[in-house]
Amino acid sequence: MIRFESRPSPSALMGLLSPVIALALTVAIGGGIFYALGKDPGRALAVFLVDPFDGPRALAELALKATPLVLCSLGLALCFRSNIWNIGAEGQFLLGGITAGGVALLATNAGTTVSPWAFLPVALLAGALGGAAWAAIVALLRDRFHANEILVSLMLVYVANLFLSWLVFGPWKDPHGFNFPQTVQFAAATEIPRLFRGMRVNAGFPLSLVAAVAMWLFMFRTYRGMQLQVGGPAPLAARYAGFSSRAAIWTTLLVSGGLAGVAGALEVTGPMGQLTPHVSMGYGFTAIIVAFVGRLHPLGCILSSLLLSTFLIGGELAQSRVGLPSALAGVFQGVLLLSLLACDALVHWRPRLRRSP
Amino acid sequence: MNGLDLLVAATLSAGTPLAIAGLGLLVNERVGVINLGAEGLMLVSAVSGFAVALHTGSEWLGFGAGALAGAALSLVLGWLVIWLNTNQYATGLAVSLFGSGLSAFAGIPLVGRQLQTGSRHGVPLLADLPFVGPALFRQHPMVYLAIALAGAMALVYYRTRLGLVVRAVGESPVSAHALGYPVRRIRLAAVVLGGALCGVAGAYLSVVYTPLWVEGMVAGRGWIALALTVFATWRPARVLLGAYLFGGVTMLQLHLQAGGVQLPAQFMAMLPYLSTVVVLVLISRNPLWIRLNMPASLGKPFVPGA
Amino acid sequence: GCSKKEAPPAPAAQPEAAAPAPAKPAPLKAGFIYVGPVGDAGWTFAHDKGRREAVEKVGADKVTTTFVEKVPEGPDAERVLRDLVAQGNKVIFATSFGFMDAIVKVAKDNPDVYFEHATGYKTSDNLRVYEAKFYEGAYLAGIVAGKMTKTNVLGFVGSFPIPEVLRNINAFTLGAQSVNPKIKTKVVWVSAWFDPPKETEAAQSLFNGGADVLLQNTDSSAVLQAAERNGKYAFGWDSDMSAVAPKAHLGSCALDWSGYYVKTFNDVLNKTWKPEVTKWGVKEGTVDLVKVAEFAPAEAKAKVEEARQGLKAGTLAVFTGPIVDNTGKEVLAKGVVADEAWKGAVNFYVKGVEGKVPAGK
Amino acid sequence: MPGEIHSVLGENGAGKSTLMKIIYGALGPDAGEIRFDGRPVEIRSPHEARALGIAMVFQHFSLFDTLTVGENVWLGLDRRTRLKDVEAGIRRKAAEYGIEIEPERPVHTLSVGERQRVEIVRALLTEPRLLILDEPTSVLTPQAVEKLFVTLRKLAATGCSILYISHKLDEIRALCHACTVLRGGKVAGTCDPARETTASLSRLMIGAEPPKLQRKAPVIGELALRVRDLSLPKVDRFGVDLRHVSLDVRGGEIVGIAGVSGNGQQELLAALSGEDPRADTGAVQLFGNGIGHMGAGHRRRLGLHFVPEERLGRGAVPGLSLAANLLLTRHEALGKLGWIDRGFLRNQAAAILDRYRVKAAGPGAVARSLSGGNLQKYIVGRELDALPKVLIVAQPTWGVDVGAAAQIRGELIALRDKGCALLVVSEELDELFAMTDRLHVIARGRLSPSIPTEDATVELVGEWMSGLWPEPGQPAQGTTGAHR
Ligand SMILES: Nc1ncnc2c1ncn2[C@@H]1O[C@H](COP(=O)(O)OP(=O)(O)OP(=O)(O)O)[C@@H](O)[C@H]1O
Ligand SMILES: Nc1ncnc2c1ncn2[C@@H]1O[C@H](COP(=O)(O)OP(=O)(O)OP(=O)(O)O)[C@@H](O)[C@H]1O
Ligand SMILES: [Mg+2]
Ligand SMILES: [Mg+2]
Repeated sequence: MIRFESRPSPSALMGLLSPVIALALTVAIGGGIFYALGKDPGRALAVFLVDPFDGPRALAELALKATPLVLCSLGLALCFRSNIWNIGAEGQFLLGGITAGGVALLATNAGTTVSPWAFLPVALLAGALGGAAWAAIVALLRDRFHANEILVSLMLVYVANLFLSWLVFGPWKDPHGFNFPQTVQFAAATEIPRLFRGMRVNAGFPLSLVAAVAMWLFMFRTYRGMQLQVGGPAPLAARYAGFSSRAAIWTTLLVSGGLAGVAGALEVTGPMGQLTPHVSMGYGFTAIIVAFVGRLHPLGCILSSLLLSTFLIGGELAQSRVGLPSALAGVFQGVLLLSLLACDALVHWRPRLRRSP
Repeated sequence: MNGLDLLVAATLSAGTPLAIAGLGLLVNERVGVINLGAEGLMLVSAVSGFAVALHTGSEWLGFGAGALAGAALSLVLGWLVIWLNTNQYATGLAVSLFGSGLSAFAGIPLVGRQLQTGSRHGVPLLADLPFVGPALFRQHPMVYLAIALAGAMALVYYRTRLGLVVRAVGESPVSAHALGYPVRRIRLAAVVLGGALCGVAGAYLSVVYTPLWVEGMVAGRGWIALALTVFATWRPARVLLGAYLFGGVTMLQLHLQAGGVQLPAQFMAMLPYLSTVVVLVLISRNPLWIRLNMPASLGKPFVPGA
Repeated sequence: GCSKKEAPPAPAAQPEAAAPAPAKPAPLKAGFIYVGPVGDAGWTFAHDKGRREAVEKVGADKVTTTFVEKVPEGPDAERVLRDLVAQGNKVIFATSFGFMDAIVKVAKDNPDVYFEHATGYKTSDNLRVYEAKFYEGAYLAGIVAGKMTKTNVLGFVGSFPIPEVLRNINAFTLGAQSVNPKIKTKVVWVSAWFDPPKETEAAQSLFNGGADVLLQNTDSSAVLQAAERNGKYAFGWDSDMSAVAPKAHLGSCALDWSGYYVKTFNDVLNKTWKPEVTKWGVKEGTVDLVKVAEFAPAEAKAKVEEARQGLKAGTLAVFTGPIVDNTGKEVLAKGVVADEAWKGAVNFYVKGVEGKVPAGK
Repeated sequence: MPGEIHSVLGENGAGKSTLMKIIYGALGPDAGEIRFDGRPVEIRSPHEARALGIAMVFQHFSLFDTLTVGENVWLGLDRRTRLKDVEAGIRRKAAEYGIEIEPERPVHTLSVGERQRVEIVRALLTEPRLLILDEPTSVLTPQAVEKLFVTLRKLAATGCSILYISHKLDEIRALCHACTVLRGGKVAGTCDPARETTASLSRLMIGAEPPKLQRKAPVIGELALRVRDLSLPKVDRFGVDLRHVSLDVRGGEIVGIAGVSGNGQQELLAALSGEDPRADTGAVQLFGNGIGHMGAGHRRRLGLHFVPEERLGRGAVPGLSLAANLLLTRHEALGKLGWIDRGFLRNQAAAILDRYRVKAAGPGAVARSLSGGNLQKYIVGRELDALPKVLIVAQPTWGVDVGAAAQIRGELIALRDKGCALLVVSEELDELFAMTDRLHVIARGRLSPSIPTEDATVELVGEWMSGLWPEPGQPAQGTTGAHR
């Protein structure tokens, strides 16, 4: 039987190798499943893992899909490192979308003709404020009343969803939209500038990369970032050092709420161009997996966002190209994530064969 | 309000799946394992329970199948987080994704199939009492079992040595290990047991409550159950109360709508979530109390000898 | 019997099928995007059934189809649509309202592909919309309900208060009132298209409130199940749900899209496709009340048949004046038949429906 | 040997605790065998150890904070008893050995010393044939140590063998029959402690005698830290209310606070360090400025540093590197906007490791990887290196080997001679007598007046520890009464 022994220090080699092993494992399991279902395993796997990278347009779509994941997961990584269990990034994302959408709506109704580059900061600021405000409720209740942030942030996701629904079914409804639940199309001036002609990827993607680098610097190169990460694992040490736990609650929640809000703003004023009841595809929840698969490291978050986007897109392609039901795509994604997590254990543990006594 | 008895009855039955799942998750969290896979777990159990109930015609076998499915999936989760020390949050979410996909796939032939719905239930004699009869005593036996379960768990946790050991493992696995308790085996057992309870809840949804199988039918109840354990500060009786509060407000807002109260439907639908937060705020005033009830090792890996 | 044991068919997965027939032209490739899972037993299920039957009717040698299920109504839809175009589909169906803006954008960029959008309202040279007159089914259901109710209170489980759903509520009530003037209707909104446990709870609250026959605008059979358990009545929606609840099932307002899909395939194959707005109902066989319960009184069945024939012949229109809303205001003058604009703007309950439309005004 | 009290000696990190854990089955050996009663045994778990009659009191407590004392003890017993019987048993044992303990109290409300008692009683209740005690006395009062020794001797007389680990060589000489010295995980020698002197023992252990403390007469400077009539209600239900505490510390002197743990030391230290900023502004003054309301970081910027008794988790973050742990209290490596100069930080940490002879893999080693004594040296070094104007130290040598203890004391005195004001809170009277210039005693949240250390005797301080000191105005008995 195989026994796992603790490594004296985390293995750098395994840190790089474990995703590869996980991929191999998934390919083996996934290929088996596809074969059992009578699909060509080679083709099916290629659709999942290769087709999403096939061509500039595919890459642009990948980047577009990864953008909100990168932004949400960055904030979550900071929260989780500080022991603040914000699992409501989804709600903060929605609120960012709502506020940015509201501003875009105002601009549209006012007949704005400014350049999209001029509107971009306005949209981002609105989104950041919206997301941060939603997270501030969590921070306030946690700080003033010690209400558990897991529960509050989760419940606020449902509330945000219903609030959005109310807006688009009610006061913000397009008056000429035959009563359907959506706002008017925003003016062209409010659209996030695109990077390349004919492709949807927009300024949000480079922005999210910049945010990741900034977060990395903040976490590991600044005193403030270091302070936040002490309160989680060692609250007494934080008190001893004089780091305020209240400041940590507020900072992490506002930062992660703001980032999720920016992601929402980019989505609404980017590829959507209007508000509908369907602003998020669950980015806020997916970002939790992204953050952990990225080992709570900002640069890891970029890689894992791209990875998760690959699966999500691959899942759709697998339906239309090889006729795989979407349910199986979910199974496949689950298997890949689980093996990825399991193989990460190799970073800290060394497998060794043991003779049974 | 007229129909109060019926509202109470509806609350009890709406709260029951939440209560059972919440109690299961409480069993997990008491030993320090947080199971974010609850939603997927419940879906897999719902589909297995429905399939078995469909083929055997016995809802109890359906519950059994649900429990087995829940236990099996949580065994995977438990092995990963307890032996390989994978991150609990990420692993749970991955299990949830896997479970949703698996249940949807396995359930394809079950869509639109129909269960032989059992006769109406009731406690003999008591069911015929005025008001309390319809309010309390005409429920599916599982409703009463859920209440009994909460009582039994409270007894075990706070009155027996077994409960003490389990609480100790959740409180400080390192100390428990130093005293010679097989920490990982206890954790795994609790994870599997909790998963089985979530499984029963899932099966209850598809076999008794709704009763049908459609993809994604748990519709977020796994998440609500997770929130309930926090709400309940990890105490069984409070899980029950939280489940009834949530179910009750849900039913109340629907009853109010049926009674013609005029508020945007979305605001009515927010009520269960908002009221849960409000009650949480009210009971969270004393941080010490929460700290004392929260299993200190929750979400943290334990490595023996490290 | 809605169950389907075979794995979801996907003829597109066999491109080689086209190769060995050099004489015949390659079959038309058609793509579908669905908002829900094909296993939802409701909306998406009905579309998928229509797709399969249409392929059968037109012939698998003439048309092959591909579908993508559970496509979120948002930016993802655009990517999926473009991918379907890239794979050579010549006609693409998007079966939910929320795909509207994605399909408008993709249609603009791909003038050589035909696009079909269900329940939308934007058209262009290569984009057209199709819709079903659901409310005609609701009206027929109302007739049965009006005859079956003992409490004279009907219930409706609504998803969201949009005109389509409001029309259904009103048509259901009008249908019932046509045979039973004392009818009142209670409405409960669940703020979801698909949440079986919550639909169950909503149904329960309506029963508790005195209703004994329910109709719903949500996508699962949960309401029927709740009726079965409570010993009350309800209808199936979107597809034939008679098997789900034999004792409670009064009939199903079933949608049959196959007719429309056959028409489109033929339009494209015969090059007669032109942009238009299609709203089919009982007359065209897209909407019907099917499987009316055996135990329903003969009188009710006769009334339903009479109304059905009227709808088919065009002598009956559901929304014909005088129509009075539940505040007593006349919203459609006597003798006037509602036009599409009127129907698109429905934002009230007719007399007999309790409460107020929960719009956010 | 049955009835033998055998001591295991060794400097910090020699492997004493590790060896004991192997004997108790809490860790598995890589090689070698254990013989018990002459038979080779394989002890795979503490359950098996207890079945053999082995009990252990851990150096790092294995207690459950939210459970009561009774429940904690119950968990350590294998016999099927009821909680009520266990609680009765605790009372009986406690009375028998003179240990104060309340079975109903939750452990999180106990002081460190009280927790140690729980561990001891838990071990005693198993009626062991071999009792392992890993540094049990480091947090006990002299009187309690005496009582414990009586207990242990009584226990030994009944035939129970005892393995006793301590860094207090006097204790070992007074108590133990035999002694094994470990160095670097290997047995470096055995001896009969009764025939050795403290000096010869320490030579065996670290290869040298600890240097004698060099003390010059103090050069008293200006008033640095002043506490005026500080009263604070307790936070925890089982905490202690501070009542009318007054205290002055001047530059160039070391003031000690003696007392049995759990008499308000933790509360006083928290109020002085700023971890508990509830005090009135004027109740705590630094060079004449009220600081009672300030947080710890603020006070530190004004020159007040603090070494807490818990190293891991309070004085240092277990998972962070030694270099990063500097940032808890030191800001020299910070640039504009809080930018961290990592190279500077590493050098700074390396310098401290070097200067205070801390055994560690380097500045990048995580705090958790250091043995307790070495971490203590690092933390003390970190604070000394900051050249504070006022330094408050709690239990400076708790669990530190003789060599290191001497080094730390020497450094503290050197700091005093540079003009720093020092306040040392310790439960070890010897240490206080050796280091301080003046002494206070704390008892039940009240602080005695101070006396010059040279006038203090063990008897007097012992008497004051029970709260019986002359109130100001009354003539102080037995002393010159000179308190500033
Ligand atoms: N560090 C590790 N990582 C992963 N697996 C391990 C590790 N250590 C041991 N195992 C596996 O776990 C199994 C049980 O280990 P061990 O013998 O420590 O169990 P135990 O004594 O029951 O411990 P516990 O008290 O924690 O339950 C072993 O068979 C081994 O394969
Ligand atoms: N056999 C061994 N193999 C490897 N490392 C060991 C071994 N024994 C001890 N160590 C290491 O030596 C260090 C000190 O161990 P231990 O806690 O037993 O010291 P100690 O003698 O009790 O010191 P202190 O007096 O500070 O308590 C630890 O870091 C431990 O990991
Ligand atoms: Mg030790
Ligand atoms: Mg030690």
